[in-house]
Amino acid sequence: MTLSKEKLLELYKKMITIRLFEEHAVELFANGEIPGFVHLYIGEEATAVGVTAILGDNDYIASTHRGHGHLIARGGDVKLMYAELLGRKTGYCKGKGGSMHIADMTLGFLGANGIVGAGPPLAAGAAFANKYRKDNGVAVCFFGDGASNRGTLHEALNLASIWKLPAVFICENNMYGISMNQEYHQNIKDVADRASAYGIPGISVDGNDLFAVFEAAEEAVKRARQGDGPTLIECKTYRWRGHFEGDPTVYRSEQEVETWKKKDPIPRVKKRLLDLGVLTEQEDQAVWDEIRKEIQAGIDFAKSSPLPDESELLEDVYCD
Amino acid sequence: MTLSKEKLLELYKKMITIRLFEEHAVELFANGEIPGFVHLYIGEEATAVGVTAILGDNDYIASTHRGHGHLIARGGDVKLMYAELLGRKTGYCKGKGGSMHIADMTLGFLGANGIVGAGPPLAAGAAFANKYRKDNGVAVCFFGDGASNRGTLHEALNLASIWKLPAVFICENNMYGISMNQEYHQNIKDVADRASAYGIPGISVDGNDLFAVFEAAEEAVKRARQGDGPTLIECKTYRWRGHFEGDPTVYRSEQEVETWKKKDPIPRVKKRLLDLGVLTEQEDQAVWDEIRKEIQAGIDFAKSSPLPDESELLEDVYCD
Amino acid sequence: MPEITFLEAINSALKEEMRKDPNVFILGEDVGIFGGCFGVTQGLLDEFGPERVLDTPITETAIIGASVGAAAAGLRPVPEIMFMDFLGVCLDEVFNQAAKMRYMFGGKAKIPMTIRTACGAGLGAAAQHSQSLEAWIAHIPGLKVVMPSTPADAKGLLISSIRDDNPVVFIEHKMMYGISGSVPEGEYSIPLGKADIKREGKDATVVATAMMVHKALAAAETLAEEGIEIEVVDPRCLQPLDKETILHSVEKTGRLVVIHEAVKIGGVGGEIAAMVVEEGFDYLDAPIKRIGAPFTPIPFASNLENAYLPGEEDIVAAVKSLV
Amino acid sequence: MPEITFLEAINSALKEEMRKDPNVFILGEDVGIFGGCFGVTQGLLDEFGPERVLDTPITETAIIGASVGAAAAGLRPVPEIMFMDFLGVCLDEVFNQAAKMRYMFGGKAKIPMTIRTACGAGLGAAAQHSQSLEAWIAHIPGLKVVMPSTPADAKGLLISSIRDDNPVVFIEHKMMYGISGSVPEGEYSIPLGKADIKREGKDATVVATAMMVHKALAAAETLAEEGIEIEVVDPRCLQPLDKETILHSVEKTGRLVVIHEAVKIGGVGGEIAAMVVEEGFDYLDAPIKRIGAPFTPIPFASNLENAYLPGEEDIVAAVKSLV
Ligand SMILES: Cc1ncc(C[n+]2csc(CCOP(=O)(O)OP(=O)(O)O)c2C)c(N)n1
Ligand SMILES: Cc1ncc(C[n+]2csc(CCOP(=O)(O)OP(=O)(O)O)c2C)c(N)n1
Ligand SMILES: [Mg+2]
Ligand SMILES: [Mg+2]
Repeated sequence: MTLSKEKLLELYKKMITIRLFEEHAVELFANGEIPGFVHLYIGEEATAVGVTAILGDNDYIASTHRGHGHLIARGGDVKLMYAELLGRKTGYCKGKGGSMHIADMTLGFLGANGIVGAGPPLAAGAAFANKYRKDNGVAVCFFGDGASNRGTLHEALNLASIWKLPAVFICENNMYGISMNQEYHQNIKDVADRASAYGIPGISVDGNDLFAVFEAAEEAVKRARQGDGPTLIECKTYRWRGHFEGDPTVYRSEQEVETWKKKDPIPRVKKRLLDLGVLTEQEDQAVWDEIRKEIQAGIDFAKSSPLPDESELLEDVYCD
Repeated sequence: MTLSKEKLLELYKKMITIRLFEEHAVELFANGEIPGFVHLYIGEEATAVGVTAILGDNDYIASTHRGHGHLIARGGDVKLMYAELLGRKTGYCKGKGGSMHIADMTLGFLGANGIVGAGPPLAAGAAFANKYRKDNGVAVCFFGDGASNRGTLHEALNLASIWKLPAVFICENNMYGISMNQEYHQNIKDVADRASAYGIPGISVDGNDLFAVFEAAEEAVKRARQGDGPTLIECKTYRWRGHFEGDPTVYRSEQEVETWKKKDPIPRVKKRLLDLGVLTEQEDQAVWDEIRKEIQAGIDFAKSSPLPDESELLEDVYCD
Repeated sequence: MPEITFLEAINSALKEEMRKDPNVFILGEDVGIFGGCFGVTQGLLDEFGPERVLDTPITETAIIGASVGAAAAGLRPVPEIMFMDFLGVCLDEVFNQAAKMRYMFGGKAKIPMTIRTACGAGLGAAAQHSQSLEAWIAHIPGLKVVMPSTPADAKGLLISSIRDDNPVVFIEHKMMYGISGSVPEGEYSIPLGKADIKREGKDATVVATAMMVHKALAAAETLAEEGIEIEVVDPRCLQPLDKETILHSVEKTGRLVVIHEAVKIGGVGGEIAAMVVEEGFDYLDAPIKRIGAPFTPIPFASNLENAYLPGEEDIVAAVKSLV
Repeated sequence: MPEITFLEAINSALKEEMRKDPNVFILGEDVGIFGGCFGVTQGLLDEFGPERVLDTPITETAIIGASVGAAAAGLRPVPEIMFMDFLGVCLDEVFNQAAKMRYMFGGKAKIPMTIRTACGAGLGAAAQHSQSLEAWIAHIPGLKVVMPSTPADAKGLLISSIRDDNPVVFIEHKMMYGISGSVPEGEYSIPLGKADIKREGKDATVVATAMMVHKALAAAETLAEEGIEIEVVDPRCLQPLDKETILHSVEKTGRLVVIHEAVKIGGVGGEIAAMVVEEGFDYLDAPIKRIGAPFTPIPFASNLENAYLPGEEDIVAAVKSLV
C-alpha cells in the first residue's frame, strides 16, 4: 500500500468528480441536451480511480462505451467532456464523437469505444508500442463482464501472453451486459478464472474498494513494467443507473440496486480519510462544494459553447 | 471401453483408408492433378477415427481445412472425395468446393472449412438444433491448436457452456499452426486447460492412441447426450506432411518428424488386434490390399469422371 | 386496413411465423425480457418461451455462426444483430459461411436464416451506431438483401425472408420504427425481388431505399407544386434487384435520380446507375444523379448529423437539375 | 532499369522502409521463418530480427486490432492478412476502429498503418481463398485502397502507403507475384491517388485494375490488329480515386469499359461508371460497359474457375460492341 495521504485525497476527489459529473449528465440527458446514447458510471468509481492511480506519462488506456469515469480518473477535463456530450465545437472531439468516442491522446487515452470488446486488441497494440520503444509504459484496458465473452478479448489476451506485453486487463464486472445477468452469459463465477487459459495471473477484487483495486493494479503494473507480461484483474462492481439513460431496467430488482447502493465506494474512502485524519467532515463539505463548482463550470462552458460549423463536416476524415 | 472386436477392426480399416487416401493424394498433387491447396492428415488418423467411432445418425461434425480424415472416419465415400479433389462433376461438391470444402449433409458432415476456427460456432448451432429437436444428437467440432486461439472458439465454447449444448470440441493439437509452434502461439502447454474458462471439463489425451481418444470421446458424448453440456478434448498428435503439399517445412527438424513417425497410430491398433486374436498378420495383409483396391477404384473413378460443365457455373448459388 | 407501426409490423411478422413454423426461433442480445434494444421483440419471450427466444451473450460471431450451423441442421434461425455497424465482428460467418455453403457444397446444403439488423443515422448515435452497409451485403453472391420502407412492406417481406431457404439480411432503418402505415388484414406476404412504385410520375424516376423513400415522397409533393411529377421506385430488395421495374420507369421518364442514406461512394446507387446505363442507355435524356451521404464517418453533433444526411432538398435539387 | 518480380518489388519496398524508419514493423501469420504464405516477406526476419518481424497466432482480429493500437501509439505497423477473404474476421478493426478513430476523435489521432493482403482467383483455391473485396474497403470513409498491377507501381505505392499517416489497405493479386517488370533504380515513390495510363489510345477507354490491367493490355494488342486503339487506364488507387485522369480519357475516346476481377454486381466498376455518367455524361458516345465476375461464389474446378474469371475476350467483345 504505497498511497500517500495526499494521493488518497486526490483519488477521493476524482471519485467525487466522476459521481457529480455523471449525476449532472443524468439531468442533461433528461432535458434532451445530450443526443444519442449515454452510459453512466455511477457506482463504479473506485475501479477507474483505483486503476489509473498507478499510471504515469507513457501509459495508455483503452476505454469502453461507459468511459467517462476512466477519463476523469486519468485527468480528463470535464469542460471538454461536457462540451463533447452536448455536441459542441469545443468538445474533446469537436462534437464529432459524443459520449461514446471521447478520446484524449495527450493523456494516452485511446478513446471510449462504441464496439463492445474492441478495446483489448487496441490495448495490446499500445502495450506493444511501449515494449517496442522500451519506454517503460504500460497499457490498461477496461472492459465489461459482457465484453469478456467476446473473441477480441481471447485473441488479445493470447497475444499479450505470448509477447509478454506490458498490459493490464481490467474487467469491470458490474453483473450485467445490458439485461443479461452474468449468471446467464457465462458459465463461471469469476471472470478472473479465464486468466489461466493464457498462463497469466488473474485476480478478482471488490471493485467498490478503492484500496483493493489499487493494490491489484499496482502489482499488475509492476509486473508489466518488469517485463513479466499481462495480468487480468476482475473488479466486481455495479452500475446504479440503467444500462443507458432511458433503460427501464426491467431485468433487475429495486432491492438488488438498493443492496449495492449500500456498498457505495465513495463513503468507504471518506471513512478512511477521516480515520487517517486527512479530512474532517467540514473539509469534506468543502471538497464536494468545490467539485460541484467545477462541474457547474464545465456545464456552463459546454452550454455556452458554439455548435460545430457545418463546414467542419468533412474535416478530420484523413490526415494530409 | 465398449469397443467390440468387430468395431475395432472396422476402425482399424478406417485408419488405413485415411492413410492410403492421403498417400495417394500426395502423388496426385505432385502430378499436378489437384488444383489449389491440399492439407493432409497422415499421422493423425487415430483422432478422427477415435472420435467418430462413437457417433450415430443424428450427430453432426464440423471439420477443418484438414478434413479428409474426418469424413472418411465418418463413413464418407472415397470415390466422391477423390472426384472432388480432382474437380470433377461427380465429386461431393460437383467440383465446386475442392479439398477445403467437402461436405456430406447426409452424414451430418457440415463441411471442411477454409476459414481457420470457423467450425466451433457452426457446431454450437448444430448442437443447438439437436437440443431444440430433442433428437438426442450431438455435434462434434474438430479444430487445430492454431485455431484454438481464435475468438470464434472462445465465443462458441462460452455459448455452448451456458446453453449446455450437446457439443464436443476436439482440438487436434499437432504442435503447429503452419510454421508456428504451439510454444510460440500460446502461453500454455495444454489447450485443454482452456476448458476451465467456461466451467466445462477439459481433457488432454494422446491423439495417436485410438483407445485413449475413443474413451475420452465416449465420455464426452455421453455427457452431451445426457444434457450435461460440452466438453473440450485435446488430442496431441502430429502431421507427418508439411502444412500443405508443397510446404518445405523449414520450421521443424527431420528428427522431430522421425520421432513422431515412431508414434504411428496405426501399428498400435494393429498390435491390439493381433493381441486380441481378431487379426493375423496374413489377414492384415489382406486388409491393406483390399483397401488399396478401394482407393485405386476411387482414383480411377475420379480420373474417368467428367469435368463439370461450364453451364453449371451459375447453379447452386441460391435455392429456388 | 389497420394502421400499425413499422416496429409492430416486424414484431407481428415474427410472431406469425413462429406460430406457424416450430422451426423458427429468434436469438440475439437482449431480445428476451428486454424486448430488443429498440423493442422489436417485445412479447415474444412471453408467448414462445426461452426455448425459442434466446438471449445471447455479446458475441455476434457466435450468434451468426450458430445460426448458420442451426440452419444447416434444418432449423430457421432469425438472429438479430443489434446495430448493422456490428456486422464487422461477424462478417465471416455471413459472407464466407452462410452465403457460400450451398455453392461450395455443390448445392447440397441450404441455409435458411434471416439476419435482422438496424441501420441508419438520426439518433445522434455517431460513427459506430448509424451506418448503412447494405452495399457490402449486396456484393456477395449467395445472400439476399431486404430493405423495406413501410410497415406493410416490412411485414410481408420479413415473412417471405423467413420462409426463404437462403440466407437473407433484413435491414430495418431505426428511425422508421415509429412510422405508421396500413397493413393488409390476414395472412399475406410480399415476394423478395419485386420493387414497388410508391408514387407514379412521368418526369423523372427517383429510386430510393428505406428512409429515403419517405424523403422522396416528400420531395414529390414539393415538386408537384411546381408541376414536376416524379415516380418514386422503392426496390425493397437490393438482392435480387428488380431491374425490370426500374428500367421500365426510366424508359417512361427518361431521367433518373438514385438516393440512399449510405455513403454515396461505393453505395448501391452506383450499381443501380451503372445497370441503367448498361441496359437502358437509350432511355436516358440526361445524366443520372446519385445522392448519398458524403465521404465521412457519421458525426455526433445533431447539426452535423443533419448536414450529413441526404434529404428532400437534395432530391428536389437533383430532379430540377435534370428536367 | 532492373527487372524484378511483383513479389520482389513488395519485398524491397518493405525492406527499404524498414531500413529508413525504425517505427515500421511487420506482423502477421508466418511472416517470419516461413517468409509469408506466398514468400513476400522472405529475408525480413534475418535482416530485422524478431522484434520487427513478428509471427502472430492465427488471430486476425488481434493482428489488426493491435496494429491500430500500435499506430495510435505512434508506430507504423504493416500487418499482413494472408488472404483478403479473411477480412471478414477482422473487419470491425479495419472499418470501425482504424478508419474512424481520427474523425471520431475530432482529428486528434492518426492511424498510420498499411494492411497488406492477397486477393484474386486463379490458383484453384476456391470460394474462401480467391476473392477480391476492394469494393467493401473503398466504401468506407477514412481508409485508402491501393491495388497495383506492376512491380514498379507496387514498390512505389507501397512505400507511399507506409509513409502515409492514414490506414491503407494494400491489395496484392496473388497471381501477379511472379510477373516481372522494370523498376526505377534508387529511391522513388508514387503518390497515392494518381492513375496511370498504361497504354494510350483514342477509340475507347478501358479502366482496369490489378490483373485486369494485363488482360486489358493483351486485349489492346488484339484490338490494335483490327485498327482499334484502346486507352488502358489503371487507377492504381481506388480511394482516393483519380477521377480526372479517367474523365480526361473518356473525354478523348467517348467510350468506356470498366473491368475488374471482383464480382461485377456491387463492385467498384459501378462506382466508376456512375461517376463518369454524373461528371462526364456529355463525353459519352455509347453506353458504358462493366465487366466483372459473375454473381456466384468462386468455383474450385479449374475449368469453372477459368469460365468464372473475366478476361481478354470479354474486353475485346465489350470494346467492339461500343465502337
Ligand atoms: C460488438 C457489440 N455488440 C453489442 C453492442 C451493444 N452494447 C453496447 S453496451 C452493451 C453491454 C456491454 O456489457 P458489458 O461489457 O458488461 O459492459 P457494461 O455496459 O455492463 O459496462 C451492449 C450489448 C455493442 N456496442 N457492440
Ligand atoms: C482465419 C484464417 N486465418 C488464416 C488462415 C490460413 N491458414 C490455413 S490453415 C492454417 C494453420 C491452421 O493451424 P491449426 O489450426 O493448428 O490446424 P492444422 O493446420 O495444424 O491442422 C492457417 C494459418 C485461414 N485459412 N483462416
Ligand atoms: Mg457489465
Ligand atoms: Mg496445428
